[in-house]
Amino acid sequence: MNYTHFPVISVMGLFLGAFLVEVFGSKNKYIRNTIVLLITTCAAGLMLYLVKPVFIDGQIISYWMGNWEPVEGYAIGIGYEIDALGMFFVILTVLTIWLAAVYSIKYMEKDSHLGHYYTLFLMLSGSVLGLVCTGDIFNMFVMIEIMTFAAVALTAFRNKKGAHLEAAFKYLVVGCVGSGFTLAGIVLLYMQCHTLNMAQLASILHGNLTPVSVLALALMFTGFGVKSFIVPFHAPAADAYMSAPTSISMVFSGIVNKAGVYGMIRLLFVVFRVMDISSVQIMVVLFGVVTMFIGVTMALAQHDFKRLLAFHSISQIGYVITAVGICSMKGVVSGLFHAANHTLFKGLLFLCAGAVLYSTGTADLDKLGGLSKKMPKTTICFLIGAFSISGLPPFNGFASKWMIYQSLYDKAVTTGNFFYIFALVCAVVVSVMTLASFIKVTQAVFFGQTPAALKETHEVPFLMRLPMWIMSLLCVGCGIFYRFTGNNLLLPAMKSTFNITSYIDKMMGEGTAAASGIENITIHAETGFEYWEPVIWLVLFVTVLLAVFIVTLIGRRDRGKVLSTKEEADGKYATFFSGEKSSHSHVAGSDLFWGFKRNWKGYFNVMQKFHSGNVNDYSLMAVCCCALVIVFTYIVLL
Amino acid sequence: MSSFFQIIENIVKAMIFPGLLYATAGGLLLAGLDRKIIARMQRRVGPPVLQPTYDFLKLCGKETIVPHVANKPVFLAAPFVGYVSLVVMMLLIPIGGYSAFSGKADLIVILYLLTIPAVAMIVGGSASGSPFAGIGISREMVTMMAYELPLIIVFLSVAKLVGGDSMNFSLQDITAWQEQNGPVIFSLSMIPAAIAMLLIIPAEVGMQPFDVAEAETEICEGPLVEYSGFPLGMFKLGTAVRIFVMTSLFTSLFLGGITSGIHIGWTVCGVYVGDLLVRGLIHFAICAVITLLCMTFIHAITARLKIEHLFKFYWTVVAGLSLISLILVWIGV
Amino acid sequence: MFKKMIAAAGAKSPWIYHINTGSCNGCDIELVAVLTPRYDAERFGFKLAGTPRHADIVVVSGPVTSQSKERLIRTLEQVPEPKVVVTLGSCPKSGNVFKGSYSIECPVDKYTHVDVSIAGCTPKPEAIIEGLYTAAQILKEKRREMK
Amino acid sequence: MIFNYITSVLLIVLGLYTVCAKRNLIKIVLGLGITDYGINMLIVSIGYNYGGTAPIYAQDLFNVGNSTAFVDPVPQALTLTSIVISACVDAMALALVIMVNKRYKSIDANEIRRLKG
Amino acid sequence: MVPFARVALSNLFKKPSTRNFPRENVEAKPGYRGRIAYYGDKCRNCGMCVKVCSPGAITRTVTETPEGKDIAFEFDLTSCTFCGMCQDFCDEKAIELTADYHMAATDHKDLITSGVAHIRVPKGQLVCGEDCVYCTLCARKCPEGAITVDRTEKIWSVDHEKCTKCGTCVSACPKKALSFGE
Repeated sequence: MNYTHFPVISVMGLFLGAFLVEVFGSKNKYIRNTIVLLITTCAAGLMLYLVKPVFIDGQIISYWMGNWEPVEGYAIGIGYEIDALGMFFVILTVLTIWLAAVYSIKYMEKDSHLGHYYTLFLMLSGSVLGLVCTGDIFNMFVMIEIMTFAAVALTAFRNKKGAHLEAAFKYLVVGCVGSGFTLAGIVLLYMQCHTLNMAQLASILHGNLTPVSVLALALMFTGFGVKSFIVPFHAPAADAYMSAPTSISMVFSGIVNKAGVYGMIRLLFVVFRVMDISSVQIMVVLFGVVTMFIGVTMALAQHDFKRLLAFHSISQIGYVITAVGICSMKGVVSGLFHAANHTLFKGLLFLCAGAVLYSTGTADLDKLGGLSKKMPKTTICFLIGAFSISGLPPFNGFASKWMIYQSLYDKAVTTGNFFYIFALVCAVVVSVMTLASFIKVTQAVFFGQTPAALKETHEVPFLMRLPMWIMSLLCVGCGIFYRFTGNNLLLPAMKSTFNITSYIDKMMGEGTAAASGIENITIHAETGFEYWEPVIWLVLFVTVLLAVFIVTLIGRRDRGKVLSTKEEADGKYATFFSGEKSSHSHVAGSDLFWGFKRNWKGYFNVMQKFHSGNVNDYSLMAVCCCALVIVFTYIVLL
Repeated sequence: MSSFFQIIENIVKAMIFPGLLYATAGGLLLAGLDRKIIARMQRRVGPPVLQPTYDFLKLCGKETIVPHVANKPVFLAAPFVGYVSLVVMMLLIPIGGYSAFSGKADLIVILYLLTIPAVAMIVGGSASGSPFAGIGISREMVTMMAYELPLIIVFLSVAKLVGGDSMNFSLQDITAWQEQNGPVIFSLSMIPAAIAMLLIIPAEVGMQPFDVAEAETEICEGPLVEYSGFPLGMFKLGTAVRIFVMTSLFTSLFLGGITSGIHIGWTVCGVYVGDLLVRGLIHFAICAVITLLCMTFIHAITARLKIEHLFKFYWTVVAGLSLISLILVWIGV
Repeated sequence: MFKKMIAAAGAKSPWIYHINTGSCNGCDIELVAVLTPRYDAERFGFKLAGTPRHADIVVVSGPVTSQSKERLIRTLEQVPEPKVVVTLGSCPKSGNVFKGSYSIECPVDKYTHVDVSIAGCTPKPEAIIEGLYTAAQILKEKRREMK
Repeated sequence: MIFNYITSVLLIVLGLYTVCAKRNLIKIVLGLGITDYGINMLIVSIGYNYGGTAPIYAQDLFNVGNSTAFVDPVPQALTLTSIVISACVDAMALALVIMVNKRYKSIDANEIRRLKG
Repeated sequence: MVPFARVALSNLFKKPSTRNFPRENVEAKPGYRGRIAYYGDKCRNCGMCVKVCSPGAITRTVTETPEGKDIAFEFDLTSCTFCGMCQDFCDEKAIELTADYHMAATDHKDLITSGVAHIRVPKGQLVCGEDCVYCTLCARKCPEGAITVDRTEKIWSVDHEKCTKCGTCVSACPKKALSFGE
């Protein structure tokens, strides 16, 4: 079975699907749903078929568009190339797309113009899949552009509210400024190396960094930074996540910012290979730490459910960037693992937000409350998501955050640089703040008292709960069997980020890598998973729980009875109001962490000014950051 | 056959020695001691040392009322999760030279395992749906945010000191290191870290000056306001075991190798019981009591802080102390 | 199996919840005085509880003013079952000097069965300890025949 | 050749200035357009070989023999795509500006600040 | 430097200042107004204590007996405010607030002090002798206000319906001029 064609088939299939849905699907609901589900399932099937050859056999799938093989060592055509790193992101993309498609069938039922919605959705998923599979820089740029357009159009999909349009406009402007930088970078690279194929670029650029290619590096780094919403460019992202329909904001936080991260990894590790210079590492880690911190502190001050989740995905991307920036073997493994975990638990949280929005109609933390009695299954999924994002041990968030800390303190010790200790401490504190903001959401939305308006909310239909269940099972599974995912998925991905000789030889024919002087680093199989045994901890937990349960069963007759009531009651079953009649007083989201906000008044005021909501400020920030990166890379690399 | 014995030994370890009974008994004793010493410091007789045990048994006998606003399954399950995770943590901390499940957890895992009981209480309180609990939860979270920063810095400094050039976070190696060159607290640069840790434990456990989350007077026991009967008993038991876990963690981190010289040869079915008894139990009991004295001393002479003062206190004074020792260790004093 | 132990423990750690239904605070400060080093009720396990849910002994002081009547009834309902009601001073039982006033609705017996009543317009701390101690014994009896 | 690069950099900088400084939304969209034109200018001027003709493969031209007969065709292909993309950007941005104007009754960037903080 | 630090540590080694109440019996200070003791024989049923008791804790029930009246006094300690007014106003010292403070009881009856005063009601009517100096003391002392005395015209008269023969005037007269004629 010749599987080299599969990547192109699935990407083009998605675009074809978009076209078909536009043509046939706008009238009839059933045709539209079947087309969407069929296309996304086929794309998923085709790409998952490739998992075995890429990960287990270690093959690299390369495919030349129109069979334009390279001529005397010069790549002419556009090449698709998927190595272990690319495949890792492909799995994330395909999984998120399929789940979003299943979710949005029921979630978007009440909206109109669903034909356009699904067209844009399939365009978005096709472009991200294309971006991750391609081996050609300009093709990656075109896919980024399609992704940005689809994302902007989807953000403005519900154009009744002005805020959505404003968010879409800001996202478009900052996005296009970013992709302008990327395009300029690509062009300068072309001027330098007269080729667009990443493998060949890597072999040419190895060792001889001229001022032009350093400028290209800086511009492209900023371009991909804009796409992955790290700090100076994160404000429009928060608005975009909030305004887009939730199934789309799940795709945003799942794969759109991951595409930016993938681009950055491909750029820094494979094409330019500048990551072994310590000051570049410090720059990337600095970006990561600042993104982490600002993302989480802003999330603590939010009143809207989806905006809070948006700021959290920004801060989790900060984690991934920090981990990848460390550029040690364990660092890249933990970074990729955290990217995967982030897609899982952030997708789950957005789905729960969508479920809450679907059944209650509002996402404002101050108007919600006590939904756990009306929507028990969503609450369970939400709790699993919240616990895994805040890094509680049995869940997957902890496994990757713990590996990030390990790599951070290894780096701190090997380089003897105190900055990494600061990054480690900052990472731990940000993790606690993440827990704090999710406790705030749990109390504000799910537990606490139900306001009168939400008395008759009921559970969301099964088709919306299915993706939630799948994701929560994956969250728990990745957490407990993280060695399995570690050895099978992450190690090959990490090997292919460091050893790119096979990547280059596959595309450009044997020996080109050796000719250009790129040699492999020996990757010893230490995975650093040895200290934490989740399975043993879980077995212990269950045995002790059983023991306690048995003891309570023995003493059952002597213990006091458990009394509870279903209907509204005053007196014995009412909450204690120091004697008063228990009226509705729900400690909503905004009143929590009063003490914390008072302490940090100075910081939060600066943050208010920093997120001014003005398009000019955002683009000014993007341009200044690009200038700073250019100056920094010139000082460092030349 | 050996795997059968292995299972038996594991069950004994989980249920008897460092597990359920040991942790619960030790916790209740330490909690009783704490109340007794505070009374003595106020020149009053104070309750019998077994008072927490009586409290727990009395609470078992009481009726459990689940308010109609509460989410019943979460409300009733939260105390068990908190208590059991603390007992499991007790298994992972090496006592003397002997650790029940050796090498299965290092400091960062312990740091995160400590959050589970706190989150269990928070989710339990939030599930009870009372406004007092809501405020109690936010205070508990701010306290957690406050003491997490100095706690990680203390762990880093201990790991750096023990690891020498490379950082070693494994509790096993820390105890081994202390076997050779004496307890960590004797090396000069670690004294600020020890003081910082002693200030962190009361906040972690919720003892007087820092129990802003469960302030009986202001917000009626914070998250525990709606609990009664057996679940409340489990929470109180959890707090008691937590005191024991934190003091034994402090002992294993800072007061390690005091009794390293003594070897008593009694062996019962292959386990060096003599060694275990001296180096493990007695050594830990003494150190736990000493640590408890310091905390009770702070408890007896201070009044409860407001939440923002607590946050400022931890992020300036305690974090500063631990930073000093980290820098000293980093320079290699 | 644990029945006797739990019942015995019931008497050893009675937690007090104090309801002030309009008293002149004479009895209130006296009740707190009981916990001071001089009298130290904590020797017997007495402890002031923050909420009625944690309480075993409910100490009522003050003539039940009409404002606090409804709150008294609701709080008494919220105390879990083996509970004992103790009246402190003469006000709860008879309204003391406020008898006949338009705004008090004592005695407390109208609303709940009073187990122990400690007389004295501000009873002496020792008397309060004695009263609470008998209340604790009653608690044990109640626990024993509960079920 | 140096003038091409200077003009393209100037165009880019001018475009970015309008995007960052001008408060009128339509001017911002125009600024985006100008940056794209600058970049297109950069792309085209890269592919220029001195003395080369249009890269159309005709039998008689080939046997002239000097290898630099053609101008580099690849940047021109890139420019085409880039022009298409910038056209799409402008179209969508203007559509959004019209919708924003309908909702906010103004196109001043300072008024359109509902999402902040 | 840290407040109470030294005090707390030194307290550890001092004997706790708690009075071990149940074992060592604690005596109330002299003059402590505790449980009320009522001596029926001294009481003359003048009714001053009932009038003076602000919470109205004292109740009397009168039962006629052949040679006079039996008055059963009930002091309801649960409504008494222990002000001691009844003790002060009782000329006969029939009421005494003892130093017994153990007043915690489960049933109400333990907190009620009761006693009976046997009053022999003299048969005859109140008569004023000659050596009356019209000092109007008896008029003022009489709880019922039955006696009217006019100093200027030197007239002394008594209203026999109001007179309850309590005997307060007899003991109050400095000249011992009043008596119950047979």
